[in-house]
Amino acid sequence: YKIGFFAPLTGWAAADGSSALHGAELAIQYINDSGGVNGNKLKLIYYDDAMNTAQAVSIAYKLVQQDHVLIAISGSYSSTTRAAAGIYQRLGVPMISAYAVHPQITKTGNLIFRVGTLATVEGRAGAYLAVKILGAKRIAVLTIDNDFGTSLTKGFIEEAKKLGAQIVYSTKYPLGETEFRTILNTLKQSKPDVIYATAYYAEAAHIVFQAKQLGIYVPIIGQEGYDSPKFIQLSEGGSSNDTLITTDLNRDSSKSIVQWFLKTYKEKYGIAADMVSASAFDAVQVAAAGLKSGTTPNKIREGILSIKSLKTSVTDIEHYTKSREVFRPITVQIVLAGKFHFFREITDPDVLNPER
Amino acid sequence: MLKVENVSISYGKIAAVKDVSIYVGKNEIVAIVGANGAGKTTLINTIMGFVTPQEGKIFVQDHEITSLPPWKKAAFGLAIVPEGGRIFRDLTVKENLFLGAYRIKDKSKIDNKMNEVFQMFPRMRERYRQIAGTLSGGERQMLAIARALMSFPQILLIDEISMGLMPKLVDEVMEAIHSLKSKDVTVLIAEQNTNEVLNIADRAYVMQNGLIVMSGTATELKNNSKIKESYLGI
Amino acid sequence: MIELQKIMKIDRVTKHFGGLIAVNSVSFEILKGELLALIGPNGAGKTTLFNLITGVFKPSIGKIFFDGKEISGKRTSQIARMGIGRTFQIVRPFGKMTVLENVLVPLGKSFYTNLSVFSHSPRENSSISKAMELLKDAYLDDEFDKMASYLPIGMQRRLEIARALALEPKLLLLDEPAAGLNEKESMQLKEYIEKINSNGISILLIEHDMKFVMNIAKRIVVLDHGSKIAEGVPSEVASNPQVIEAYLGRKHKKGDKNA
Amino acid sequence: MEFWQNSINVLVLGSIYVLIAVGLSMIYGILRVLHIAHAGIYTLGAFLSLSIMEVTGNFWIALILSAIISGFLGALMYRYVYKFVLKEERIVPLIVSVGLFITMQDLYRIIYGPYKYPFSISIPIPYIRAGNFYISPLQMLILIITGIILIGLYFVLNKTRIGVGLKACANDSQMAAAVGVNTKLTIALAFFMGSALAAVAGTLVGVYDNSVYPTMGSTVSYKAFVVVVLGGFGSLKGSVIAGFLLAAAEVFLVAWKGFFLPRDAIGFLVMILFLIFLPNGLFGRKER
Amino acid sequence: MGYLMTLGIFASIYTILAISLNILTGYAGQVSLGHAALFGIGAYVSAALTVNLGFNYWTALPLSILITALVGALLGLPSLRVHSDFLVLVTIGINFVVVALFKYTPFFGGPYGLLGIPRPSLFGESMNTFEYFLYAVGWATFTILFVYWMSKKYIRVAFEAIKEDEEAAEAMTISVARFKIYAFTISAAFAGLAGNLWAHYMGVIFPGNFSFSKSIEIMTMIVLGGIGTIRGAVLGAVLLIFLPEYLRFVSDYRMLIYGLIIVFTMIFIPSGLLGDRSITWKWTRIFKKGDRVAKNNEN
Ligand SMILES: Nc1ncnc2c1ncn2[C@@H]1O[C@H](COP(=O)(O)OP(=O)(O)OP(=O)(O)O)[C@@H](O)[C@H]1O
Ligand SMILES: Nc1ncnc2c1ncn2[C@@H]1O[C@H](COP(=O)(O)OP(=O)(O)OP(=O)(O)O)[C@@H](O)[C@H]1O
Ligand SMILES: [Mg+2]
Ligand SMILES: [Mg+2]
Repeated sequence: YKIGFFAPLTGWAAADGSSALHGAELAIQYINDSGGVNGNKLKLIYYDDAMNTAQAVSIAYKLVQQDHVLIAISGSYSSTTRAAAGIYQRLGVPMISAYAVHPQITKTGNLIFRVGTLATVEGRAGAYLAVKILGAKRIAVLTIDNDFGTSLTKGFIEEAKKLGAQIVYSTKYPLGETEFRTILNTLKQSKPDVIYATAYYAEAAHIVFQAKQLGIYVPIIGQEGYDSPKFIQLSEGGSSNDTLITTDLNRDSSKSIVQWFLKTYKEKYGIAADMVSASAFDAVQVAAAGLKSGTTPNKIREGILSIKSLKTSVTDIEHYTKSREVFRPITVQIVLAGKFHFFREITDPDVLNPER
Repeated sequence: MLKVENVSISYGKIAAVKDVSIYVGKNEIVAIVGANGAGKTTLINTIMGFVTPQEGKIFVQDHEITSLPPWKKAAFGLAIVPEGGRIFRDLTVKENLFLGAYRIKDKSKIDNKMNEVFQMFPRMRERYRQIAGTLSGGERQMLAIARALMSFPQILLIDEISMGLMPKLVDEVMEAIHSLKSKDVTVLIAEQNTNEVLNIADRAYVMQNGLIVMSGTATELKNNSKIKESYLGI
Repeated sequence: MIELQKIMKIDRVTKHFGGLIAVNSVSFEILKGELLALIGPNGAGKTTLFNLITGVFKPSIGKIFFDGKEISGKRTSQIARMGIGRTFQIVRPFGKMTVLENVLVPLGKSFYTNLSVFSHSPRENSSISKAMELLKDAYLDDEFDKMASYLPIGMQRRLEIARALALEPKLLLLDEPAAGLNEKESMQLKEYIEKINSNGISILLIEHDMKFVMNIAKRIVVLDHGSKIAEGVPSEVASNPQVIEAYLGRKHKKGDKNA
Repeated sequence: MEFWQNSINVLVLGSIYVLIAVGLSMIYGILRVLHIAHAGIYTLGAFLSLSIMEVTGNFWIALILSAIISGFLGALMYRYVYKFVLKEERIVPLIVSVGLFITMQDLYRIIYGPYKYPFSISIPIPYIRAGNFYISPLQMLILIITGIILIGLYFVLNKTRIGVGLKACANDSQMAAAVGVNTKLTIALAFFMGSALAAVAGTLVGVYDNSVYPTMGSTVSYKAFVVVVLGGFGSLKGSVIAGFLLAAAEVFLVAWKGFFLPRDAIGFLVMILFLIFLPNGLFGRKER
Repeated sequence: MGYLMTLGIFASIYTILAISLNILTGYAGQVSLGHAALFGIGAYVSAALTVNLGFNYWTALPLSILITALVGALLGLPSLRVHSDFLVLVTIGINFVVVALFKYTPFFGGPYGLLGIPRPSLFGESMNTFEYFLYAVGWATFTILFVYWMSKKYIRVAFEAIKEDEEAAEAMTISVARFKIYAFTISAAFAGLAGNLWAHYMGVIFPGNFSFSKSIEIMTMIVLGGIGTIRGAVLGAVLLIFLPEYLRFVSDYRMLIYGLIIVFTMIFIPSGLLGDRSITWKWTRIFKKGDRVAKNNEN
């Protein structure tokens, strides 16, 4: 069975693209080693989209019409994923987005699925953590100015206000920013109880380090964007300690697949696995679950929709909702002594419901 | 002092200078005259090293310098007053003059020379700090000459010096060039203003279509009416 | 009473560059059909005056009238369209165009102000033959398909004049057209300019070649340090002690005999 | 307090801009090439320092060695690439430069992988803190190194003949050669110095941000041009002032809550407005 | 088939873009590294009109071209004061500011971009990929013909004149300001058309689609193909669309080789593959005689 895959393997987004590719490759290996899907081995066909929507679209045609893949997986960001999704839907091939967060992706059509948690859901979980668990009253919010940050912040602010907290400071900053001292300086004046900062690991490392440098010691809440060992490596002098993040990957999980994944990944690629690679791994697992019930688009689709507590996934996948989003508990991890550790699990179904 | 042997230069398919041989003796002033496009500038530029000849050789006192880069030629005492008052436009008059003396290390020598040059062109002292690109046409010519003199040249290559200079200055400059003889400077001067230049030159070559068609002492050329008629258009 | 018609009137025009007064309250007039020469030492302000007339610079003080209308403050292209053609002291033909194309540029004069630039082609036969005619007058017809920047300087000068003439100007400003030409070529140029002038085009000419000027000019205006120091017929000017002192130099005392 | 803290940020950010831009300005001044690949050298400098540091364990050796190697590579880039296209239309060297930059960035990715490497050092500079105001050791390091380099550069350019030679080459390299300037060497030297400065900047940024990665030069490639252009054509003095001005505009407009554009766009907006009023930059002489 | 047609559509769109930049840079000499901004304005205007305001595609098409042209005229204003490399930087700046505006304006979808942009419909049915391919090729052909026709008229002469020497052009009655604005406006109109075609093919647009690197890509197309010529712009566009796709077989070295190809082409054929002075162009002309351009270059 051929599975198509695209991700940015060159250009500024190459780091995430490579992680995604590695995760997907590992899943293929895992599945084939344990006998494949209904006895059929899987084959991954991948192309580099260079974070260019035009290339993502032409790849979609290539994968479907020349390579005849049965299902495609996006290891790319939102813009490319969304642009390609339209083509897959049009050509009648199911597509799974590994970690792109744009809320519209799954709305493209009935063949488009997502593995990562919907950003607004994760934002709500963050608010739940801040207000219900940590008891914050005054919250400062930093938003990275793309769809990821914007969606998270939207979910967060709605939920936080609903739970009775006050947003005392809110600002946007551009992707790739390294200089937060000015923003943090201003933020400090507003005396927040916690900071909710949407970021990827590179920006996150700067934020936590520069905050400590400026003498800001309130808890910082992050999300899956932080979920990379690189975050801890890049934030100097242990400044990442005590950071809380809401994510899908529980490294302390007792599930055997999780430990196998973390160990094999490290062995094979010489670098620790991150959230992106875990998502891509799971996307392949979801695809395999779909293929189990058949190879026509409709059969695959039904297969995915009928998933119940997927055992072979690294993150917890309970089931798919009718809008083709995952329903799963969200784990809160905390950085302690330079390592991510389990802190709490959020299971409140109202917070987690993607259909809300 | 300066010897050019069988030099040919072409730009792509156009032959600008064809098999030209000339020599300039020590402390001599030699003129190259000829119509527009005869190849005078090309020849001068080749001697200075702006253009590399396809054929032929160039010597300074028995050293072959044919295809040395200009800065090495400058070390042999060559200096140029280029066509059209080509000065460093974005630099000040002062910077231009100091660049003329780029190879001179002795500060007092530079200062003395500077004074000498100012005597010749008082305007340059007045405009010491002006950006050279905003000088008037004639002022640029003055600066170009002054800059060349600043380098204490042994062989001075001059291209079309009278262009754009007022009559009074043409006379003065010609006199100044003449007086270089006594200061141990050898001069090769390309010029359209035949009358003026033949007054100060010792010898002259006549160029036409890239060839040397005639040569002789300045007096000979001045008095030979046939030559004047057919080549110099006087 | 017959009033001599003036094509241009320059009225107390002054131009400063920072602290430097390049042109200092200069006034003079050019008559219709006249060939007036403007001379003066290097840096006297002659080229600056051209730039003031053509609108490249704006006068700091003073006014310039052309054909009865004030032109100071107008854009260069407007002034050119009103009928003033010019050449540049340092030649600037359109170097990457051919000689012919250079002359075709001004022939589009009447199209450049409206949308007919989109409908008229420079390749129309009438334009080409007109251009070739102008080139012929300038003895450039043999070179029509050469790149302008490859021409020797004398030809570039004539090309600039031909290009300016294609505007059908009433007044032509020539900035040192004879510089860098040998005597044969200057004679040729002189004929060319005289022919232009005899067609009724007024000419204002800057030139340092005294033989050339004295031969061709009907009247001369002399500038020095930005101010007008003399004005008159050639012989008058050439014997003016101030002009000799500042400009001609003593040797040229005999020059006035030539004139 | 906030103002003073932000002022320190301006100085540090400005120092980095200045280091990159001064080198670029030198190269730009002399060849008038929009040398985008300068940012490739900047990244190279950071990677080299990182690698050398891994081997030797000494930051200073890494810094200096990486500057020298990058300098040589810059000079080679002139000798084997730019030299061939300088006579062409101005846009051609620019495209060549873009091609070089793409190639370099991808080469780093192939060699080092796409991930960010941490680059942390310990330096014996005390942490300066007074109440809420602080200067970190790294900030101090950047300020000191920039200071030393600028003073050194001022000396080289104003007290030696190299400076005059550079100016002359920038203006008319043929005439410069005619007055005796070894133009080949001078241009190579400009590339060497400019590239070495870029490498120093890359290293310092790598350390300051604690990350080195293949595309770290992307923003820099055009930011540096903003500084060079604001400063005026190839004017080093202009570049220095413009570097700090740009940093100030960015920092203070970001600090001002009402401003709605991101930092990069602010820099450009400032530049556009500035150029409309001063079309030749701060110390630019009109190009003719 | 869909794959090749998609590439064909992109090539057509980029042909239009490259030709439009060629008008501005190749003809009028105004080097712009912010062309993607105009491309983006065309795309965003058309997308916003159809998605947010419910306009029909056929109304949005002329409107998007018109509005882009007007914005182009406006963005041309700085070129009246700012020259050469300063202008290049201003155009880069404009690119950044325009992209930031898309990103920070909710009406344009902010970072989410605009989605659900409809394909144009023909006889009540929205175009399929093949029909859109023909549609895009049709527009590209129109652009080529229109600009070819324009290049034979006086407007081209005026552009060449201001490109070579603004002061001399003014002395020839050519108002530099007017023709610079013309160049920006015409160029922007075609860039707007390209943007429109792009938006309605992709169905989704994001601010990042129109970043500075896209401007560089367009510029690379015309310089690589041969600046100042229509054939060069077309070749450059087609080449740079197909090249990265055909380089996929080298997988990891794709961008490296792409970069090297650009560098070496420019070193060995600096006037572009089909530029007037390039060897490659002369080869193609070797059997044709009497061409004035070719003759000139031998001189
Ligand atoms: N860069 C060039 N490319 C092509 N041809 C050139 C170039 N420079 C000069 N030529 C040609 O070479 C020939 C000689 O030119 P050169 O400038 O040496 O003559 P000249 O005697 O100095 O003339 P002038 O009196 O105009 O200064 C001319 O036919 C000219 O057109
Ligand atoms: N932009 C400027 N800035 C400063 N000074 C200037 C500028 N333009 C011209 N000048 C000065 O103004 C004076 C007049 O210059 P102009 O070019 O008009 O002289 P000119 O009479 O044409 O001289 P020439 O015969 O040498 O060409 C000169 O001293 C010149 O240096
Ligand atoms: Mg000459
Ligand atoms: Mg003058």
